[in-house]
Amino acid sequence: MDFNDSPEEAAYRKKVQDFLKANAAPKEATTASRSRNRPEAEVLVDAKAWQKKKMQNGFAQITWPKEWGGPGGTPMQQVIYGQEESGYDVDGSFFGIGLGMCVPTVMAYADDETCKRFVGPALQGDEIWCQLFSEPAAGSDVAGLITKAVKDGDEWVINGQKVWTSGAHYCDFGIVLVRTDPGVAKHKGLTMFWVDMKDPGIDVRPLHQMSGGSNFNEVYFTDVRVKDTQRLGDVGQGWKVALTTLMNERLAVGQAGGADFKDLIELAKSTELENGPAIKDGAVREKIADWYAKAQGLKYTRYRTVSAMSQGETPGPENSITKVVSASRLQDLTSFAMDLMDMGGIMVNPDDVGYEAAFQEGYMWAPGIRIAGGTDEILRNIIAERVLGMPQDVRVDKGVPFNEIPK
Amino acid sequence: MDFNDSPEEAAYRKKVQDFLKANAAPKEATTASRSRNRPEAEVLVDAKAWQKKKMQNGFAQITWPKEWGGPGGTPMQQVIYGQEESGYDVDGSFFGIGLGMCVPTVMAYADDETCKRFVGPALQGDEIWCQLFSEPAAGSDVAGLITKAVKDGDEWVINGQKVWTSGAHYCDFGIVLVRTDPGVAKHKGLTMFWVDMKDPGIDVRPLHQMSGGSNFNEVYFTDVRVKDTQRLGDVGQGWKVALTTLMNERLAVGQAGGADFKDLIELAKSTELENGPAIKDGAVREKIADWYAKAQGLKYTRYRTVSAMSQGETPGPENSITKVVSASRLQDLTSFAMDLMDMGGIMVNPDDVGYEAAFQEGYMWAPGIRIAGGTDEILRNIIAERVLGMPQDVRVDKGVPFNEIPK
Amino acid sequence: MNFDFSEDQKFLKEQANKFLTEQCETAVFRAVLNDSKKTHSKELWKAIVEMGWTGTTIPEEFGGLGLGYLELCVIAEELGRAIAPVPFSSSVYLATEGLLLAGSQSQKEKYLPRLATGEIIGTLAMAEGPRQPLPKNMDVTFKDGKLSGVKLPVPDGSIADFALVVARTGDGKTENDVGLVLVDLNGDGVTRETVETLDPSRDHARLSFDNAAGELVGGAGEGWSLTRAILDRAAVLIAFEQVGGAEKALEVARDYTMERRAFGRQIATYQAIKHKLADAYIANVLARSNAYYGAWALSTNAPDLAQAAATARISATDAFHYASKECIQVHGGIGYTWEVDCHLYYRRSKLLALTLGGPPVWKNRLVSQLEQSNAA
Amino acid sequence: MNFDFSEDQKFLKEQANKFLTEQCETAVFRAVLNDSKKTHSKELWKAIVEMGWTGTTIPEEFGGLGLGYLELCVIAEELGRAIAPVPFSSSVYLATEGLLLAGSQSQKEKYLPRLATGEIIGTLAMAEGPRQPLPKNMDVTFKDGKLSGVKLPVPDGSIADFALVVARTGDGKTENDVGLVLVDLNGDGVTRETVETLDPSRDHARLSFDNAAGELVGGAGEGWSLTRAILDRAAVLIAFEQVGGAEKALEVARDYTMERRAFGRQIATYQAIKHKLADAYIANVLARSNAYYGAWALSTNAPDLAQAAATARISATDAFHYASKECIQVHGGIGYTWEVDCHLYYRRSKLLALTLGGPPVWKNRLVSQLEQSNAA
Repeated sequence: MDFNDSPEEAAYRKKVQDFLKANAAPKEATTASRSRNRPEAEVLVDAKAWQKKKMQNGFAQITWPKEWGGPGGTPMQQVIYGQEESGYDVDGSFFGIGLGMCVPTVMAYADDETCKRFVGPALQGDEIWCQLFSEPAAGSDVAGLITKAVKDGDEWVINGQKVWTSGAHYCDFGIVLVRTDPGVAKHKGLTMFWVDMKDPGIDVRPLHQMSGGSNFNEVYFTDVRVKDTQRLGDVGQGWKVALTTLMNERLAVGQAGGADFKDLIELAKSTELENGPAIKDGAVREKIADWYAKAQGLKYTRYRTVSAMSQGETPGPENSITKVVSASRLQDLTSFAMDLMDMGGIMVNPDDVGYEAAFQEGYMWAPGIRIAGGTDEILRNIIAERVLGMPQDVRVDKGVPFNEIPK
Repeated sequence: MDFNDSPEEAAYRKKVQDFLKANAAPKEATTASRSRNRPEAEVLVDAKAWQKKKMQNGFAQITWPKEWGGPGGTPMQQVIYGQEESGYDVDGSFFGIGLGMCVPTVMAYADDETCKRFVGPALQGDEIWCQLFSEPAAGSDVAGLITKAVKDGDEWVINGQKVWTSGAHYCDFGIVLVRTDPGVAKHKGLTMFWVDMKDPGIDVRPLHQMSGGSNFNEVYFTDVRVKDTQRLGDVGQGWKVALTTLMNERLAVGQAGGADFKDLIELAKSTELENGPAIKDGAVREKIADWYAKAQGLKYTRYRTVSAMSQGETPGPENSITKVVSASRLQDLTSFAMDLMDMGGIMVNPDDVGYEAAFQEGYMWAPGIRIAGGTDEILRNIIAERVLGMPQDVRVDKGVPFNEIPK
Repeated sequence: MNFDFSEDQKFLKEQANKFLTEQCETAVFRAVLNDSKKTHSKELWKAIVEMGWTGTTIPEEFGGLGLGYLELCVIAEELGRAIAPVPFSSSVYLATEGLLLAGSQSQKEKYLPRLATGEIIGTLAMAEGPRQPLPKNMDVTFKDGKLSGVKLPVPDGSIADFALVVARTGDGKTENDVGLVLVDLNGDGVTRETVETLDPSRDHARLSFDNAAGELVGGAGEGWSLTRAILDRAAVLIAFEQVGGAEKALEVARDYTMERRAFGRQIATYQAIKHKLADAYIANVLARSNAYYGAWALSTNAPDLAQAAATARISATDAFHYASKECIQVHGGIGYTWEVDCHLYYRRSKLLALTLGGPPVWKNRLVSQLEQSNAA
Repeated sequence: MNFDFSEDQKFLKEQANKFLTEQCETAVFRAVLNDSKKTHSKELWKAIVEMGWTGTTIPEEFGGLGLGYLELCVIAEELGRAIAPVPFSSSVYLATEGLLLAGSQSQKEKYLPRLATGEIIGTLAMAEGPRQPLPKNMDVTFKDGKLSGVKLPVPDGSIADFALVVARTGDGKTENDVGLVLVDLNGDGVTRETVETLDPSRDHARLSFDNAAGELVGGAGEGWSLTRAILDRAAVLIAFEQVGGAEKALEVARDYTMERRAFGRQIATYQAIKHKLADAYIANVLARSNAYYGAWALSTNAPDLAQAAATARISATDAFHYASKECIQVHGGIGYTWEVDCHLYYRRSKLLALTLGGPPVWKNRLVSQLEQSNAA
């Protein structure tokens, strides 16, 4: 067991540090909602420039092989880069879904020509991809989707509605999962395509979240025609293709960001209660200890995963725990921090409430994280079934033709 | 809304107080395991004497009509008696199941002669009844029981095993639910009988609990012959009869007894932590407040139920909350109290650990309460289905002949 | 003992429910929620005033209905269920109660009749930013009839006509150095600024006082105990609002799970969903029962009112918090959208949890009571 | 970075697992559990000694194996999984560690070789009844080479040959008035009495000292910091025992739910059961990861060992508590019987949660570390 960098790792870390120091600005110490008031379009320009710079310096998609334009690095190098970059005020979030999930799916199922066309521009940040799977009536049960594609000569005609599409409004391309045969069991009638998001039949509407913001979209498809060559995988094999995409998601789904125990410690140090400073209060101390232990547990679980990966193992569904733990903790921790602020905790403007209102923001954001990318409940099912090997719940829709399942 | 006794209630309370003062000794203030070291047989003699005295003075089964030997009182009088008696060192626990559940079932389904024979002796504490429903393979799913009765002329022959039978070793009679037809759906093949517990074919063996004690029994039936006249209800109607019994249980299932917030406050007052007395520690205070609020919530819920009953309403499944809340609270509260005692909290002898070891005892008792009389999970199902009106889970055994259900 | 509301009170509750179901539909609170310039629903407030609810506990001699607290409790429950966007709690539970408790005859004569008719709105100004407002850290000062300093956030501070302001009246930092000061918010030396909060359907403001004229309510050193007494009473009433909101959130959640299907069945058939809602139900029952005891203690001015109020508030805060957050969760993605009402309960639940001071304050207060009472 | 045990260490763990699966079957601990006169399994203890585990971290010069802490951690995990009824933790994690940390050369020479060979058993005597043993309330006193007072409960106190006793050496009540005293428990002035505890498979005793001869380990005022250092080290090792126990309890629970049927299906198909065990799994993973970091900190004597140890202990205590109590719950009635093993995990989990001091002590200690460290 060794916590320190090996000489190679240390050299790589130094290289990363030099790159970051020369090209980016460091972050502040505690959590903040830094880009709160900057327009997204402006942030996006910076992010694209940053992605290009990373690519040019060999720090984009570090584990991708050279043939695809990556530096062919190790998982450990990826981790080292991530550790170091997290201290800097740069934003790579625009590219995570495209490069982490969509483009690898394209790479796995499209022909060489298509790959050549798309991989490079995606890697250097010129083109961004989104993933169009969820629908209003198909959330936890994604395979229950109803957006359909009907064959018409060499083309397919897509009609329907997708939802919770991150970044659809700034994305150039997307991969879309549709139903091509409603007469067979639900997993068997699906097919995957890539689409040009600029198609006039695609209507992207921002989804107004309960938090007030709009990080996601509804995407309406009206007679959108795609060529059969845009198909990824065989007709009826869409679920298998989607699983490839989602397997990549597993690694991408991380920690709920936002206010953490460090922020709570800061708050507790500066908050006076009836009997003295909050940091000396037993209830506050107990909660800090519990949340700290959870945060550390997740951190070292990631380290264990990385160690396993660097020994050639593939991370499994056990990584589902990260979101389950961190989303609820964010909700509980922010709620408790607001309780400490007493009545003033209801205020949401950083000028009034201090701490950049990170607690209030986290409190409104946490319910979404408990749902996005697999609800608490679905993730617990996954842990029970795929990690602990427990049997599935009774599945009344198993083998039933999709159009005969009660809706 | 009126919290005080009406003049009639006050007069009744006075009567009860006078009776108790004259005939029983008051309890100590905090919870204790008073009969910890007294042999059960000895406690039973006192309890029978006390039951007789109550009966003679009109305080046994207060709401039973005069024709059955009760005083024909109101639910409110029953409550008043209970409130007052709870301050005295007397034990009515031996009769709860018999008089609360079994005898009412007999009264509902047996002929007049049988009732006449049994009701009086039960009421005055001479004969005690037990309930024989649960089996090793039929716990939450009681209707899945396999003890069978086969008709032989005017008699039935019972073979099988019951378990978790409270008091079977001192009981005189019992009501037993058995399978009389394994070829029909599981609820439809059951029949109820009353049995003489002294039958030589009935073998009662104490069940060794994880807490060390033996409050329950296993009861083995080997060729036990009962007359057809001992049948309660029609052949195949046993489940319906059992529901009558269990409906009465609903009212009987109460609060998990044992250590409560009062004991915790006492402990916290006398326990010194690093930064002062535990009662001044924020974590301790928060927990006392939470548990106090839960305890009061249950107490006033009971008052609301009693008020509704005295207005003629029948209490419903919402009373299931009492055990769900109080069993887990007992487990959590006792665990926390032991934490406050630090390493010494592992000791279980009152001489070493003080507080009559009520916390340690509660900690070992609580897991049983979370299971007995309906697990936490079953009770939550009941609340969801019968109170909130949510649909049943998928029932794969519905309508399937019992002998075709996979075991 | 009859631990239930009377038939008349139940009838009043039913009427209030019917009234609010009609008058406070989604569109009404969405209009306030979606327009940052709107402080409350003027139409609904007008209708409520016309119902006479603002004068529920004000004696008839001061133009009120002269009803009891049990009547006010059932109204509060329905207002909570409707998450009504009106200044009712500020004006009725806080300002009116403060004057009823400690106002001089002339103060009562001057304010109560107009509070009853809704001609004016009152409030209580206590907080001074994101921290517990304690005698030892209170900055707002009342000297020689003049009030100075900043109160933030003040509920309904943008629209209230007067406020009872908790202020330092003495030179020390103890409870005895605190007074309760009545200030005309439309007078000189008062600046108001609306502040953004978690629940935009309810108004809150920053009130800056610069030598604003004021008069004491109660004695100069009695402000702290008087404020605590007001808060105890308000806590019972807010507990009913919370119980109403929690039950509504549970109903909304339950109904949705019976509609929504996943994997070929109603999601209400899944145990994880059922148990979550069963837990919400359990919390709601405990909260309701504790609120009832609080109502009884309030209506009889029982010696253990403070203990009963804290207990009711702790239970009700728990219940509403849990029901509202899990209401979003069982909805899944759609529950996280602005258009679906789930977040309104989530927002209101946190507002009500903090508005009279947060859980740490009330739990601490409850245990202080328990330490003293042998009847624990 | 390689945040995992080495192949050798994994092999050692596998061997330990195989050994304990054979040597510590149910019958072995049931024999101790069911006989109040048995303090531990002598056969198992002998076998463990023969494996050399008692000398794992003792340098070769003192007759040990001279291995590292990582090796001891994997052994601890397997002992925890087997809930072994032996005095290993007292003799190895506490007594041996105390001497390694602060024993004089002659103390080391006298005791370590015999600890390594299992010829003698040592322990640490800290508690003085059901309360936190703090410098301010410690009664056992060491004056002029003589120890007096009562320690209760002392793990393996009925069988240990010597104890490191935390005692007051100065006249004040501060940490500097505490010393760590080595006492021969077979000598004069020592009375022992076995006490009943929650976990009868592990021995505990009341040790009464009446002018018993003793000698300091470390300096006269260093006892408190030395004890804390011993406890930090032991906390990491006990965390591994807890992780082992928690994972075993989860496996037992999982296996039973796959066997048991209710309403025509395996109870493992019910969401309430699945989610409960998923939660246990989550707690176990967090505990394991924190234990690993603790192991690293212990093996490198890292500056943040105290923080790492507290974190590991808090997580592991949580995990074992949850897994063991819910293991009973998913078993239903049968889980509440003496004959089924569930209660052994429940008992052991509470013993391990309290044995080095309860959660409040460790949480408080962790936050004190966090307050200081900027690296929080």
